[in-house]
Amino acid sequence: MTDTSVELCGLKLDNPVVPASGTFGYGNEFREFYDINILGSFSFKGTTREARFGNPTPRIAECGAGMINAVGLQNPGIDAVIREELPRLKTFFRKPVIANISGFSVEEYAYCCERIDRQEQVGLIEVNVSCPNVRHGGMSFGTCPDAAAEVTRAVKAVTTKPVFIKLSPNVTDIVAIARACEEAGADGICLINTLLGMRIDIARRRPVIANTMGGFSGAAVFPVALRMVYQVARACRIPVMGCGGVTTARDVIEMMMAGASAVQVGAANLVNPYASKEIVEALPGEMERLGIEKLSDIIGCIE
Amino acid sequence: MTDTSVELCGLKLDNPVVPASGTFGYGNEFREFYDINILGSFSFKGTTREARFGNPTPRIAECGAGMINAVGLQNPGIDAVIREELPRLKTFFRKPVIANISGFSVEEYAYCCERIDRQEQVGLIEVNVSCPNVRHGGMSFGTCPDAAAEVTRAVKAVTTKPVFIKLSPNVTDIVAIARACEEAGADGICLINTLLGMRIDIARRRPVIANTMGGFSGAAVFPVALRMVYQVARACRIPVMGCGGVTTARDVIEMMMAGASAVQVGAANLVNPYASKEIVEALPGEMERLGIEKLSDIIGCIE
Amino acid sequence: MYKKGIYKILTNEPLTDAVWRMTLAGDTQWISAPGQFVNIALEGKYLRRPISICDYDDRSIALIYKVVGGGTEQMSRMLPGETLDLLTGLGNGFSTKNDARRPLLVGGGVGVPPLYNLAKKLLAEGKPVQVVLGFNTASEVFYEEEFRALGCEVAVSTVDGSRGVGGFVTTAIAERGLDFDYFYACGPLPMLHALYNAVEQDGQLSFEERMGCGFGACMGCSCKTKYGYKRICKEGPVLTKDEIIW
Amino acid sequence: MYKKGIYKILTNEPLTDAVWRMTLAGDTQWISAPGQFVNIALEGKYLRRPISICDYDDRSIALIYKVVGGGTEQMSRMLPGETLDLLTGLGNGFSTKNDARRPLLVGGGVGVPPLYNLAKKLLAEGKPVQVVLGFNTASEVFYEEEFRALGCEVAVSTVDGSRGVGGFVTTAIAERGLDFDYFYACGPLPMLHALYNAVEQDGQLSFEERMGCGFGACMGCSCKTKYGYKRICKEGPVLTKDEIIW
Ligand SMILES: Cc1cc2nc3c(=O)[nH]c(=O)nc-3n(C[C@H](O)[C@H](O)[C@H](O)COP(=O)(O)OP(=O)(O)OC[C@H]3O[C@@H](n4cnc5c(N)ncnc54)[C@H](O)[C@@H]3O)c2cc1C
Ligand SMILES: Cc1cc2nc3c(=O)[nH]c(=O)nc-3n(C[C@H](O)[C@H](O)[C@H](O)COP(=O)(O)OP(=O)(O)OC[C@H]3O[C@@H](n4cnc5c(N)ncnc54)[C@H](O)[C@@H]3O)c2cc1C
Ligand SMILES: Cc1cc2nc3c(=O)[nH]c(=O)nc-3n(C[C@H](O)[C@H](O)[C@H](O)COP(=O)(O)O)c2cc1C
Ligand SMILES: Cc1cc2nc3c(=O)[nH]c(=O)nc-3n(C[C@H](O)[C@H](O)[C@H](O)COP(=O)(O)O)c2cc1C
Ligand code: FES
Ligand code: FES
Repeated sequence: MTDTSVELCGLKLDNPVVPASGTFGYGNEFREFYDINILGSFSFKGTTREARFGNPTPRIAECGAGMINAVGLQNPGIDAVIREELPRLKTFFRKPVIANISGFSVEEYAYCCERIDRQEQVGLIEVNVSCPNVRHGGMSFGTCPDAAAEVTRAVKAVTTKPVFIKLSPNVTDIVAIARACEEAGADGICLINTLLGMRIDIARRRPVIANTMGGFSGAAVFPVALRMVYQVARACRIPVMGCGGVTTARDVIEMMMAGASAVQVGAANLVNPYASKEIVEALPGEMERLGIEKLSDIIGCIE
Repeated sequence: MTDTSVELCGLKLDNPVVPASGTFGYGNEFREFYDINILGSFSFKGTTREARFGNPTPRIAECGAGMINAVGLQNPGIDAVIREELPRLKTFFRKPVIANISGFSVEEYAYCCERIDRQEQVGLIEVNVSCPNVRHGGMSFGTCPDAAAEVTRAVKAVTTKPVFIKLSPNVTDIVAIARACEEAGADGICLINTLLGMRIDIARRRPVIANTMGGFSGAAVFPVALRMVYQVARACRIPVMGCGGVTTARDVIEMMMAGASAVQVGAANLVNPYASKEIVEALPGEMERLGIEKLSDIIGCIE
Repeated sequence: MYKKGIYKILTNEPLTDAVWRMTLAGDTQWISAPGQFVNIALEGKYLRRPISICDYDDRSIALIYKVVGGGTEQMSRMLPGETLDLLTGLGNGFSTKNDARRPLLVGGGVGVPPLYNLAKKLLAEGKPVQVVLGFNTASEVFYEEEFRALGCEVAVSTVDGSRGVGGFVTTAIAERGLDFDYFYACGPLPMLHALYNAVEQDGQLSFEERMGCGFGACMGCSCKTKYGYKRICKEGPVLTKDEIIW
Repeated sequence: MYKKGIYKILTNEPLTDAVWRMTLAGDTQWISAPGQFVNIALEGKYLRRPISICDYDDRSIALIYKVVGGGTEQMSRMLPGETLDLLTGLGNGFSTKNDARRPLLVGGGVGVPPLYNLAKKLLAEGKPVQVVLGFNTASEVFYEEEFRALGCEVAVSTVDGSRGVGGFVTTAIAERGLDFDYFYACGPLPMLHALYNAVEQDGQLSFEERMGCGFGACMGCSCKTKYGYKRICKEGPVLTKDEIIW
C-alpha cells in the first residue's frame, strides 16, 4: 500500500496534488469532468477586495510548450466569493480549499485575508504577491524582500490560518525574498507564479497580448520552477508548495524530491481538464515503480 | 528581391543569423555539415584567460522543450584561441567573427579583450557577464548594474572594436542593467544567456547535472527572451542582439520585430546541426509571405 | 454539458485554397445547440484550437476550418483514420427559442460554418430560412450550394464583386431588400459591427476570442456586456444584440 | 565524417523484456569504424539520444537499445515503415590497427552491441575472437548465439549465476583462464573500472556521457585523459587503456 498523504502546517491532504490558482476557477467548471474530491485541495482564483474585469483581450497567447496569460485577476471580489462561490463549492467539495488572495496595497491584502479567515471551508491562505498582470503594485510586492515581508506581517496579524506567500520567479534572488517572508512569519512559501513573457503576431506586427506582456507558464517553465523550489526549500525551514509546469505524476515526484511538500498544477488543467485527476491516479503506480512507500518521505530527499 | 542584410555598429552582416556562443565551438565542427559562410557571423565559445576544463560531468540534461547545460566555460584559453583556432577558422570562414569573452575578474575581462582586439578576424566583441555555470563571479557581474558597468568600462578602455555586453535573464530588472552598460559605453547589448534551471533523476534521487543547477535554454525560453529584447530595445538607444529559443526563421522575424538588430541561434544548432543554415535559407520566403522587403525595416516595428 | 473524447477522422478535404472540411466520428451526445464549438488538442501546440461545429448527427461532427497558422495547417495534413482529442459541447450556441418567423442567417468567411446546423434546425422548426454569405472573392466562396440544398434562400456577397453582390453582407441585405424579423450572425468583428449598426431587427451574434481553456476555467476570453462580464467560451460565443457593448 | 539523414525502420523487435533491436535503412557511408554511434531525434524530446551502432552494411544499420526512459520507450513503440532522423558516423570507434593476435571482447548489458560489428571486423582480419558477455541475470542475456554464429568463442557471466559463470565479467575471465593479448570493452562504468584493474593487457574502452550534440560542438561530454581533455562524442567514446584517468 502506497501512502500519498502529505501535511502542510497541520493541514492534512490525501495527496499533494493541488490545482493552481487561476486555472481552476472556484472549482465549478471541473465538476462536469470529474469529482474534484479526488484532489489534495485546490487554490481558488486570485481574489481581490473589489470585483475586477482584469485586462483587455486578447489576454491569452500560445507558446509551443506553454502559454501566456494576462487575465489580470478577473474575479467577483472577496464578498461575492464568500457570499456565492464558497456556499456553492460546499455543495460539491468536502475538503478545505486554499484561498488565493491578491491586492494592490498592504491594507487590501489584510482586508481580504481577515474576511476569508472566518470561512471554515478555507484550510490555508495563499497570498499572491507576484501577479505580473496588474499595474499598481501587484508584482512589486513580490520582487522586493521588504515589501513581501510587509505584506506577510500585515496578513499574519489578521489571520489564524496558515499563510503561504506565493512568490514571483522574475527576481534575481528568490532566496532573499523567501527568507524575508519566513522571518516575517509566513507559514509556507508557494512558488513559482508566472515568468514575464511576450509573443508577437508577426503577420499583424503587434503583440498577441493586448497588454503587450503577460505571465508565461506551462510545461516549458518546469526546470526554472524546480530550481527555485530546490533553492528555497533548502534555505527555509517552512514548507514549500511547488508550482510551475507540472504535467505528470513524475513531475510531482521530481518537485517533491526538490523539496516541495505539495505540488500545484496550473496551465495543464486548461489544456487537459483531466490533468490533475490523471496525476492523482498515476501517483501510486509511479511510487511503486520507484520504490516509494510514503510520498512524504521523498520531500527534499536529494542531497 | 528581399534584402536580409543588417548592420551592427558599422559591421555589416549579410543576414541577422548568428549561431550563439557555446553552441558552435570555434566553427570547425559545423564544416562537415555546411559551408558556414552562409551565416551572418557566429559567436565563438566563451573564452577565458586560462584554459579551462569546466565543471564535472554529467553537465547536460534534457528538459522536453529545451536543455540544461553546465559546461562551465570549457575552452583552451585566449592564447590558444589566437594561436590555433583563429588561424584555422580563417581557412574556411571569410567573415568577421564575434569573440565571446568571459572572466572571473574585471582584469581578466580586460586582459582577454585587449588581446582579442588585435585580431582582425574579430568583428565584434561579446562580453559574457552572465554565465550561470562558474562559481567565482561570472554571473554576479551580470546581475548587478554597477558590476556590469564596471566590466563594460574596463573593456571599452582597451578595445577599438564594438563591444556588446551579454546579459543574464536571471534578474529582477533587466532594463536597469542594460542601461548601466549603455551609460558605461557599451556599443550594444546581447540577451539572453541561459535561465538558471534544474532537473532531478528521480530514479537515482539526485540532480541530473553534477553541479546541481545549470543554464536552461532552447525553444522553451523564447517568450522570456523576446520579452527582455523588447524591454531593453525600447529602453536603450544601442542595438540589441536577440538570443534565446530561436528555432525558425519566423522566430528570427519575431525577435527583430521586438527590437533585435541581429538574432542568435543557440541550442537549436546542437539538436539540428543545420538549424542556422535552414533559418538563413527560409528567411527570404518568410519575408515575402509577410510582405517584408528589407529585413532591417522591421527592427522594433511594433508600437 | 461538455466532455473530452477521442475522435476518428472520417474525411478531411479542401473546400477552397485555404478552407478545409473535416468530419469526425465519435460521441456527440454533449452537443446541445448549433453554434457550439469544439476545442482541439494538436501535437506540438500547447493550447487547444477552438473550431465551431458546422454540423453533427448521432455519430459524427463536421468542422470547417481555415488554415491561418501552425495549428490549422497541421489539421490540414491529417489523414482519415488518424485521431484527435476534442472537448465537445462547448459554449452556449444559438437559441431558436424566440418568436421570430422569418430568420436571416448572416455569415462571413469561416463564420459561415456554424450557421449550417442552425439553418437545419430552423427549417426543422418549420421556419423559412434566408442566408447571406459574405466572402472576399469568388474563389473563397464555400457552402453556397449546401445551404441551398437544405432549402434556404441564399445570397452571396463578395468584397471584390467577383461573385453575387459586390460589397459586404450589409450591401447584400440592403440591395436584395431582404425581409426578416430576426437575425443570427457569425463572422469577423467588423462584419458583426457593421451588421449591428445596419439593421434594426433583434438578433444573436457569435464572437471569437483567444482562449486558454474553452470551458470557463481561466477567464482568458471574457468580455463586458450590458448584463455583466461574460466568458465567450461559456456564456458565449453567442451574445444577444441587446447586451453587446462594442 | 558525420552526417544527418532520414532512416526508415525495417524491423523493431524485443530481444528481452527491456532490450530491443531496431534495423534501419538508409545511407551508411559515413560510418567508418565499429564502436561509432548514431544520435537519434525523437518527437517531444529536445536532445537527441545516442545509441551505438551494433552492425551495419551498405544500406542498413542495426541498433540495440534498452528501454530506460521516455526516449527509448518511444523508440520501442515505433513501427516498420516509420522514419527517424539520425546523425551517423559519430565518434572515433574502436581501432583494430594494432598488433594484437588474440583479442578479447568484453561487453556488459547494452555495452554488448557495439562489439558485434567489431567482432565481425576482427574475424575478417583473420583474428580469433573471444567474447565475454556480462548480464545481471539469465533473462537479460542477448546476442550470445549471434556472436557464436560469427565464429567467436563466447563466455557469458551473470551476476546471480542463473546463466554461465556466476559473477562479473572479470570472474569469467579469471575462471575460464582466458588467454588474450589485447581487449576491447564496452559496458557500465563499474565494469570498465573493474576490468581495467583486473587485467594487465592493453586495450580500448568505450565510455558513455550525457550528450548535448554528439558531434563535438557543445563541450557537454568532455573528460580528462592523460593526454588532455577529450570529448566522448568526438575523440571518444573509445579511449585507450593508457590514457584513462578514473
Ligand atoms: C469560438 C470560436 C470558434 C471558432 N470557429 C472557427 C471555425 O469554425 N473555423 C475556423 O477556421 N476558425 C474558427 N475559429 C478561429 C480558430 O480558432 C483559429 O483560426 C485557430 O485557433 C488558429 O490556430 P492556428 O494554430 O492555425 O493559428 P495561430 O498560429 O495560433 O494563429 C494564427 C491567427 O489565428 C488567430 N487565432 C489564433 N488562436 C485563436 C483563438 N484561440 N481564437 C481566435 N483566433 C485565434 C489569430 O488571429 C492569429 O493571428 C474559432 C475561434 C473561436 C474562438
Ligand atoms: C556513445 C553512447 C552510446 C550509447 N549506446 C547505447 C546503446 O547501444 N544501447 C543503449 O541501450 N543505450 C546506449 N546508450 C545510452 C542511451 O543513450 C540512453 O540510455 C538513452 O539516451 C536514454 O534515453 P531515454 O530518453 O530513454 O532516457 P531518459 O529518460 O533521458 O534517461 C534515463 C536514463 O538514461 C541515461 N541517459 C539519458 N541520456 C543519456 C545520454 N545522453 N548518455 C548516456 N546516458 C543517458 C541516464 O542515466 C538516465 O537516468 C549510449 C550512450 C552513449 C553516450
Ligand atoms: C490563466 C492563468 C491565470 C492565473 N491566475 C492566477 C491568479 O489569479 N493568482 C495566482 O496566484 N496565480 C495565478 N496564475 C499562476 C498559476 O497559479 C501558476 O502559479 C503558474 O501558472 C505556474 O504554474 P503552471 O506552469 O503549472 O501553469 C495563473 C495562471 C494562469 C495560466
Ligand atoms: C552548451 C551551451 C554552452 C554555452 N556556452 C556559452 C558560452 O560559453 N558563452 C556564452 O556567452 N553563452 C553560452 N551559452 C548560452 C548561449 O549562447 C545562449 O545565450 C543561450 O543558450 C540561449 O540561447 P538558446 O535558447 O538559443 O540556446 C551556452 C549555451 C549552451 C546550450
Ligand atoms: S477560454 Fe478559459 S474561460 Fe474562456
Ligand atoms: S556532446 Fe556536444 S561536444 Fe560531445
